[in-house]
Amino acid sequence: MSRFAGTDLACIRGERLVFQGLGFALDAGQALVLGGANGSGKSSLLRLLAGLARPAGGTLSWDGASIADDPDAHRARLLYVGHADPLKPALTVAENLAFWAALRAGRRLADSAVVAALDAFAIGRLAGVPGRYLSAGQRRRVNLARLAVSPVALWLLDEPTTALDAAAGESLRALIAAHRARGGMVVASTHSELGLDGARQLNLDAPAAAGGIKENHVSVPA
Amino acid sequence: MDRVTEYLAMGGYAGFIWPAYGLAAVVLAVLFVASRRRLTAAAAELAAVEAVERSPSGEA
Amino acid sequence: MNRFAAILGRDLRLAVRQGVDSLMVVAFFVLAVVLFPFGVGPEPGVLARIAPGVIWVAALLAAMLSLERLFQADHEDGSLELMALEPVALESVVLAKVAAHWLTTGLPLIVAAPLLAILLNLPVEGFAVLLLALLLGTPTLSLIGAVGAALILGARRGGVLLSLLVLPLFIPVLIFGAAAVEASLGGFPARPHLLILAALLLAALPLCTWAAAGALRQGLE
Amino acid sequence: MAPSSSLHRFANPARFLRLAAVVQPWAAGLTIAALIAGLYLGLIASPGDYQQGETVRIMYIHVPSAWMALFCYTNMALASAVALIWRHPLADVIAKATAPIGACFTFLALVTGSLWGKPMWGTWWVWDARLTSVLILFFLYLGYMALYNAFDDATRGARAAAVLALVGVVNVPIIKFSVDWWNTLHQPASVVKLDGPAIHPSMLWPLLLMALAFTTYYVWVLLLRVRAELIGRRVRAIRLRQTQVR
Repeated sequence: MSRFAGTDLACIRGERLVFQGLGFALDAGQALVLGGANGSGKSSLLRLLAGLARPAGGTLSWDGASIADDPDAHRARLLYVGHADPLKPALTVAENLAFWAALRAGRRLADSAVVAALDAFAIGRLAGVPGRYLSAGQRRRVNLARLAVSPVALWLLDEPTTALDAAAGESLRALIAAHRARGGMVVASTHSELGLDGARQLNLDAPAAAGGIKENHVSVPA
Repeated sequence: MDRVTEYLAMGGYAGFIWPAYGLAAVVLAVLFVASRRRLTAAAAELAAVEAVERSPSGEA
Repeated sequence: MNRFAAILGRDLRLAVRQGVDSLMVVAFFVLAVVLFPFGVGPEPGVLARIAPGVIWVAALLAAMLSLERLFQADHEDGSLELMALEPVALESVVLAKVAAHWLTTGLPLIVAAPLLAILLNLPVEGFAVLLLALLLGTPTLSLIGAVGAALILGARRGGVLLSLLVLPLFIPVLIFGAAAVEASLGGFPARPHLLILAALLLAALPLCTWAAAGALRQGLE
Repeated sequence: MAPSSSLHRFANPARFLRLAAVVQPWAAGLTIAALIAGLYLGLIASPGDYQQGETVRIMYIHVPSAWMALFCYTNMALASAVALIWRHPLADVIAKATAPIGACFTFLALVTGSLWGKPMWGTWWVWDARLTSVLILFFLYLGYMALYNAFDDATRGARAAAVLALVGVVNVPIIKFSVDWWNTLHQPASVVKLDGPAIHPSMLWPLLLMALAFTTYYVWVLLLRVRAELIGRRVRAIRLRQTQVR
């Protein structure tokens, strides 16, 4: 029985039927890569998986139980990285990350843990710098550093590699590999090749009406 | 004839009674006409859009 | 509780670092009140008569000015969406933001009110009740305002819309706030008015928090 | 594959449109009949009041309008609650269609009240609990309509306005009981009372007839506006489909 599965999912954004009849299943340690053209609903699906929006149809289940039964528990086990990098210009990088870590953990984390997470993306040296001086790539690294500071089961990444250079991309891949090794799961939408070995593919371009989008088990070469 | 004018005088309060009735008539009539016109406009637009939908090339 | 403190702490630190915002609110409050003697005439008797109402209306408008940005700033940079995904109830996010708003705008207004009472020649026996009424009234303004701010999230021309939504709901606070001060000036007991203000606050606390959280949840979908 | 049942969001409105087509002529006929009877009784066949004289005839417009103002807002709040909780697409169309009608009735209640107040109390307006709360109701209607149209995405506006409608519903009991709680200049309830109406039947009949006429008028215009809205949604859906990548 898969840990995280979606059956017959339908999504309506505004007044547009984005997709319907979508299904997927994920087990511990696995990764699912969402492909498809712009506007095909990748971000909408990720927002559904995060619980930000309710699916217009179908169910999302975690270990068999529908996530709608206990939304708080579902939120506690996932981290969502969207398009926007929420970084307050007036706060330093460390303060920004410490805030999100404290919100997630429910208590103030030691500064060392925060700096360690920043080091995972090689921006430990920027800890004391106010957010307004950071470049887009650096802001995205701070956002991704949240993945390193708060251990959770499910990562939902919406085009994580945008604005990242090669080195940062490599750090992200290493982090994802370690996460999956610990039994964590990742659902990511991307345009460029994310290079996750053994990742399953879900292409949202299949016409929505024709019987919906089933996950096709294509294993992406390592 | 004076019975009519005397009736219209409304015991001297004509200045308050008839404006009240008049305003009610205007407001309810305008609301009705606006709603009806909105419906006919929507129906016309639907017809136009469906015409475009059915035409083979998809353009009007 | 410490998640509430985390959000409140961050907002207060932001407010301190961008201190100018709450100063501007107080500046508007003072300016709005100072305009009245020019409009109504400097005659002390008239000013004393209208002082409670003028101070309350100016406080109300000042509080409302800073409400539009209550959720807007976090909405624009994605923080609000992330906070909604953290294991913290949206209601406590709203409460933390309302507390931060009150501390950065409501409190400064109360501190500035006596100065303005002097400017408007308000008799001194009205000062204590004015401060007490503002102390009870301004949190309610922040709470009701939070509902409005949550509703207009992402709307076109949010500021104007916020005033249309929120000012009518401010009227009860204004009525009993000004009435409390006038009662104390006229030698009548201000206690009943203050009790009603307290009741409004106790009612607004759960209702507005719940409504604002609901509005945020709809807005973030 | 037919969309699953929980996709009632796309519940086709045909069933409702058929119902509307049946009800509408009845609503129209009833409105006109009740209006003629009400106006005849109210303006011609009923006596003036021994105290107020002829001005009492304004009651036949003022009181039904005030009732409708509250009735429409309650409907709007109920429909908004259904729309928010069960996501029923028809509920928020009904709420949206009700708002302008309610606003018009509230406006009428305020103005005819003032026209009645001048000869009876000597002033056009007094800051009295009942009048102030009805004025707040009028602002709530305007706020609802402004909020509904303040978003580019129609469903976002619908939900925001629905929440406002629920927040504003606390004002309805205040209006209803304002005359009892505060010693207001406004007359306390005299039709719907425990010990039966305190109005002479010759005046009660025109009042009830006008109230009936206003209610059926509300149903009539509501159906017009709901049909227009549903057709508008279908137009938008077709346009969206045309722009969607094939």
